[in-house]
Amino acid sequence: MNNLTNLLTRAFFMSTPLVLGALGEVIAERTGMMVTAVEGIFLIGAWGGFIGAYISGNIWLGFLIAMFCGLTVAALYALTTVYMNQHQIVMGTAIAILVSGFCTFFYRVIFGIQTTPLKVLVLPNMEIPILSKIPFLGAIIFSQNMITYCTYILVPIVFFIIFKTSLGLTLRSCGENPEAVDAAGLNVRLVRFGAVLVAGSLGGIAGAYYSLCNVGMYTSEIISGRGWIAFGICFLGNWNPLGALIFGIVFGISEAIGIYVKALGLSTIPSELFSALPYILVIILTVCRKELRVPNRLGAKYLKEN
Amino acid sequence: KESKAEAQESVKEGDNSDYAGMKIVLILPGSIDDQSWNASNNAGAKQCDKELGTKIEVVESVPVEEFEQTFTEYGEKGYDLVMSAGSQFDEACAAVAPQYPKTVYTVINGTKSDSENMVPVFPKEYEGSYIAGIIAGYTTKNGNFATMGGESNLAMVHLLDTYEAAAVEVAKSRGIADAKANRSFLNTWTDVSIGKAMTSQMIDNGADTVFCYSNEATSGAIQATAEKKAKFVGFAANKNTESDCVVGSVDMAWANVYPWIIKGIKSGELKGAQEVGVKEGVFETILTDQCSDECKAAVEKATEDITAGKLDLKQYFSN
Amino acid sequence: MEKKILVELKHVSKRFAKVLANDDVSMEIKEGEVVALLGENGAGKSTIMKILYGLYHATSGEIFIHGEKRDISSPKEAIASGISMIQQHFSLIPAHTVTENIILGHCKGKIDYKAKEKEIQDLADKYHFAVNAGEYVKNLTVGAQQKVEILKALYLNSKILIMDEPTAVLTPQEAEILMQFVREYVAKGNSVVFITHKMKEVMEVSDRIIVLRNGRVSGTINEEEVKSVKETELVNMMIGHALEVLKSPGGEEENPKVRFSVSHLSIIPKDEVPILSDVSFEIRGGEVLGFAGVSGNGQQELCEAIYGARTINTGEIVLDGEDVTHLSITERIRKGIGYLASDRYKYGMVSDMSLSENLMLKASYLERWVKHGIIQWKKVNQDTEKIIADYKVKAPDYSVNIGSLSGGNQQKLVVAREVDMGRNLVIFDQPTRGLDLGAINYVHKTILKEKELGKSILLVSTELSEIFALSDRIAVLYKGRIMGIYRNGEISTDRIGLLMAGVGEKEATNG
Amino acid sequence: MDKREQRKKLSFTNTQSIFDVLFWTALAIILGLVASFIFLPLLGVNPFYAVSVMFSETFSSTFNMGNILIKTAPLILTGLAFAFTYKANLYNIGAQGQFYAGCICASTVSLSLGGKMPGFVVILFSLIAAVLGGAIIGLIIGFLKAKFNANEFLISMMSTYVIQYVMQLLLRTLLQESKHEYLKTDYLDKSTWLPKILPGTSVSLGIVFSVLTAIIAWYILYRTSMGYRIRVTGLNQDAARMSGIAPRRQYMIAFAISGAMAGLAGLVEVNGMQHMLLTGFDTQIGSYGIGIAILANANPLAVIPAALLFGFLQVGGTALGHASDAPASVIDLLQGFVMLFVLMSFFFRRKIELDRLKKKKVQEGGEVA
Ligand SMILES: Nc1ncnc2c1ncn2[C@@H]1O[C@H](COP(=O)(O)OP(=O)(O)OP(=O)(O)O)[C@@H](O)[C@H]1O
Ligand SMILES: Nc1ncnc2c1ncn2[C@@H]1O[C@H](COP(=O)(O)OP(=O)(O)OP(=O)(O)O)[C@@H](O)[C@H]1O
Ligand SMILES: [Mg+2]
Ligand SMILES: [Mg+2]
Repeated sequence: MNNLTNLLTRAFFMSTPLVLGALGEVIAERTGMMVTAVEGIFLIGAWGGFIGAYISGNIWLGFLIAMFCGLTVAALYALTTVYMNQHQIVMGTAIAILVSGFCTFFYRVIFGIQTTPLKVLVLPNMEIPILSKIPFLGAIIFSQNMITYCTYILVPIVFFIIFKTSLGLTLRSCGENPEAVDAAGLNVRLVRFGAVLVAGSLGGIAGAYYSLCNVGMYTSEIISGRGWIAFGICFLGNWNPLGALIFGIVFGISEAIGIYVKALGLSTIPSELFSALPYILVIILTVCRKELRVPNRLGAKYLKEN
Repeated sequence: KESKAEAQESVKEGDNSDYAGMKIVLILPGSIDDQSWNASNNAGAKQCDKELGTKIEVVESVPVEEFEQTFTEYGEKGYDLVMSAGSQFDEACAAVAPQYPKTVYTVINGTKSDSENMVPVFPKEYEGSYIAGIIAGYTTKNGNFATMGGESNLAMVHLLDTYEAAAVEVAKSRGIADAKANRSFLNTWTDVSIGKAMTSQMIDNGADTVFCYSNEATSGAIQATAEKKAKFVGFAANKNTESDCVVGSVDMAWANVYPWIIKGIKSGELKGAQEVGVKEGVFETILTDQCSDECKAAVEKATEDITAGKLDLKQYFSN
Repeated sequence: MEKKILVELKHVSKRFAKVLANDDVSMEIKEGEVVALLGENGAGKSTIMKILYGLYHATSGEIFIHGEKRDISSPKEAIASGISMIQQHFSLIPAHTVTENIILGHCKGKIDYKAKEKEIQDLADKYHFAVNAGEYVKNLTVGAQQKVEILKALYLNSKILIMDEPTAVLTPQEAEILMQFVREYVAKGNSVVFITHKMKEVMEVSDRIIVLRNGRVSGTINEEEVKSVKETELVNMMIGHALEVLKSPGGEEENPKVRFSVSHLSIIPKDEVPILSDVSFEIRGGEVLGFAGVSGNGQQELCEAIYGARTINTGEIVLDGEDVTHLSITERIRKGIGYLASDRYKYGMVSDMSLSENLMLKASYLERWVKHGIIQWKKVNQDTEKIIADYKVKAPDYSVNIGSLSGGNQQKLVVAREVDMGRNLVIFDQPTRGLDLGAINYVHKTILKEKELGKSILLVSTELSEIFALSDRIAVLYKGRIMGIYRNGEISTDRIGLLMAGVGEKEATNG
Repeated sequence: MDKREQRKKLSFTNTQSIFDVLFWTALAIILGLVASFIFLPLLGVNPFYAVSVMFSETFSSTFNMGNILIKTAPLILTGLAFAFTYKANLYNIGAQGQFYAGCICASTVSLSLGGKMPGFVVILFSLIAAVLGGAIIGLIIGFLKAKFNANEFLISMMSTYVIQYVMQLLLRTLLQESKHEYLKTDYLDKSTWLPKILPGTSVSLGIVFSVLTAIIAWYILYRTSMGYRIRVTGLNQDAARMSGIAPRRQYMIAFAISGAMAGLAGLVEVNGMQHMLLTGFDTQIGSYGIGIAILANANPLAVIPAALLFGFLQVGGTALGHASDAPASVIDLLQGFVMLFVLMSFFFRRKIELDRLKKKKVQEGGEVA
């Protein structure tokens, strides 16, 4: 029982940045923009978050800077894809390479060569008064950190915005038929640009989660593919914030189980299998989930000649 | 310690200009700020520069696919000594070295010496880890050890073997009859998150003393150990300052060995495959106050025994 | 009484990278009138209206609304000035509901869907539009979708409604309803700009006619003259010369050889009403069988079934004595069946490929231009050049992208290809939809020429005039059934109209 | 204006546009270099020195210039892998995984047959194995796309990670070197190494394979009916279906060919350069392939110079790292900036082209299209 609680606590803990990243991705993809720069955004978030927190000594300032960094990279991505009509997938690749070079380079510029790791104190967990006393669930869900709680709160908010407000209607319409949005007198490019910026901000925070909530340090391999998992979760969650939450937790659990089995040190099952588990899961789930409703113009350029 | 003294002597003698004229390069597979293997080798090079007045060029983050090219490049440029740190350089070195007989190739952690000019230096990591195991044995309360390695290569397996053997033996001698070690591999050297998650899982599974040998990922392991209020034994670098949960570290003090290598090569005394270990001063044990006197004594004794060749550590190897 | 001028366009020019779409166009829209905008494909009708609606920016020129100079930089300003536009290709979102489509961009904050839905339902009911406000647009027929577009304008209380070829996709009945709406709407003091290629509609509904040619205003017919103007005059303004007169078919002696036959063909999707049931007919060599009917009664499915693009439940298809029922599309192409699909952009061409590459489209598995898997481009290019010359396609050469041609010229090339592929049978599905008079003329000539070559020709059209002009025999399709097959000349337009509406018993075929 | 005149004009615009491409690409590359070198003083490296070192070191010896070709060889192939599917409007961003699959197959065959048969026979078998290995992975992705309409972008992305772990597993078990020390294979038998073709360098036959493949890929796409069908499907799959071309089959073919080329890159690296298989090598080769394909506008022949450029950047960047205190990350910075600016240059080039067209029309006066 205790072991299970620990495992699930870890699962929820690890699912937070995935959900956060996927939420941003949902918002952007609803407008037709795949934020393929997600790896780069996560990475620069982790980088900026750490540097901000280390230098200022204030972890929240770190998150703010991470958000700003993610936003900047997203702005670069949106500028080139939305306003300069470059291809989304291609641009994402270019940005991933650029950001990885940038972060490593400037980490050294800022800190020089260190022989012991620079660290910050990670964001402490915070038990929510009453709720954390609920048996089982209390320990798993209500004894996490602030960012995790914010993520939980963000899910219904994003859901509400997307499905119940005029802004959401505009967002969704941009992904379905941008010409119609244009004809209705709205600025498609601005909407897309804004949505990508939001995705970038959330992605930046998600990245910072790894450096500021998880390990309290920055390394160039800190993201290693997790941004893509968030990207996949957005697909699997059917471009729905609730779906993103559910699949984010599914992946948190799968990662936790993978770790659990690996930690048992069984030599009979190859541990590589568990390392590959999240990726295999994405493949299987994408193939199996037939009812996916892709935004009609996801990934397509919107060329407007006037 | 001996070599240090010698070095200082030679500085006094003022023949360091000789060393300054040597063209030496150190090739590292990872980033020099990885806080582990690469960092400590870089420190070795810096030590030489300071001690001997050499000007060692350090080339970092050389990807696997460029090993051969890089060795060739410095052979072509007529370097006197091409050093590289990591057994993964062995094969590439063997392929290139015979073509440039005037250049000496040294692979730290390597074992292969096919030609005259190949002088691999192999640190007997399993000796150092045995000592680390003793520290762990005195640290544990419940006799449950967690051991982790970056990937499962033979040297890694051997050093974990001796570590576990020492730890369990000591724990049993302290009356913890069911002492046991649990081992797993991270499959990554660099991913801090995985290091952290694995460690906390292993502590959840009952371990109270943790050992992790990988690069950046080690920091994740220490982090988790601190959070879960367990204890950590550092290896390959001095981890004591990183967190209070580190009870002691067995540092690989390349700073002691590098000058020795360079001097040996300069004088032509160093030939063929070299093995260095506790005796040569590669390992420096740094204990914190958390270690009991009993522990300190045991560590000292083991160090002496190994130096004297009284302990057969190979008996513990699982294969 | 002089009507008040609402909108004035003065000396508007619009230059795209490759064309001058509008050249010094001046026109006005008055209160309570229907202005018909006429012109060939590419004359610049859509462009000038898109400028007024703010979708395009004029290169030069001025726009006055209520006598005030306005800078309309986006539809937002146009909408604020009471202008709405229904575009040639609807701007609806199929995945959203009618309500969502209508309120897009015109609501704030939290949306109370229930209230909005009711508001829109009331609006629809007021105009007697049979549209369910909560329905998804993708489930609506084209006619209903257009009503949604109109509802958008009504919802915004627009004073000026621009309709770009609104009837191109409608059935005759739907078109009639639309005309009715236009009259009522204008009667309330609103104005409509009506873009169309159809003379009949122009005559029927407009108060004033403006004709564009090559981006310039080539003629204006004022209110007083509208009643008296002749079609030929308009045609002259549009294309600069009179149309050739076609030699209509009929009265020739009949080729006795049946080359193509379909028997008992049915397509019945599971748990749904049949799309086609028990369709049987035959076509002789050198004969045109015209299929009349309101679109959506199974015409496209029939064509696709014959072409092999749709699986059938029962039936047999025989070409020149050979059963082709179970052959793949490729094999049918090999047997000499050509198919001009009604949606050219979707099924008939690849916009980003050159003319010769588009000519190749259906021949990639044939030996005609391909040897051992290698395409003989030289030969294809030569053949393309020949088609460009023969069909008078307006294109510099074979290497330009087909997408850069005007609609009519695209259609010429696609028709040429299908005629070429279809050695034995050619299926024409709506071959002239959206084309201007000149292009229509060309397509009609081609069909008659092919008929003379002894091919069997199946022609589907929603334009009865086209059916009458070209067919030897006429079949009427209603809800997937053949209501009867008649010789051209044996049946009146009225009678066909009734059959198309499903009135009349199924008669003995093969008259 | 008669037709001949029109054609002349057309060919004029062609030379104009070739000039444009070269000009803008060169400008983008220079900007990329400037943008990345401008930061070097922060680490105490003189950027002018850096530029001079980068060029002088790279072109100082045939050996170093040979290195460019060595880098270029596999990059051409992964570039082609992306370009080929791009033509079918598909996105194979899993070339990395297919490359590893090729590596695994090539090394397995070479290890098990090496020394037992004449070298060229083994190389031939390895080549077939590598190509098949990559092709099968590609085919699976294409199949999932065709059969389940799965998002090929996501799946190919994920497949890379999976294959990477499979490779690690194999290197730990079945393929591990006979000493069983490290996660790598034994050295391949010398007879199975691709022969060196340029004296004084390590350039192997691999570059020849790559260039040939580029030519073949171009030929397939533009000269054969198979390639034609792939292109049609990419541009308009409904029209393809209506023309008897089954889009799903084209997906699978395109992905299989794409995978095969990435697999071949595996052979070129393993038998041509590395002579063994080990973990964690060439981890970015797939991403670079995408950059190269884009630089080349997905034209298989243009992939060759684009890959050369990347090869140069890598060798030059490495030389820079060796000769100065510039860290290795400067290479990524370089490549990232160059890609970014090249992509931006596409936009400006097009914009200026359009403006020029407009201006020309205005000059021609009243003539209406
Ligand atoms: N967005 C655009 N970019 C470039 N050229 C365009 C664009 N839209 C229209 N054109 C060109 O402008 C000219 C006028 O086009 P427009 O659509 O206004 O014609 P139209 O009169 O509406 O024709 P149709 O009756 O076929 O709808 C055409 O030659 C067309 O090629
Ligand atoms: N956004 C655009 N960019 C470039 N060219 C365009 C654009 N939109 C339309 N065109 C060009 O405009 C021409 C005609 O456009 P339009 O949409 O008016 O079709 P059309 O020729 O009138 O045919 P149809 O009446 O069947 O729609 C074509 O040559 C097309 O390539
Ligand atoms: Mg048009
Ligand atoms: Mg139009």
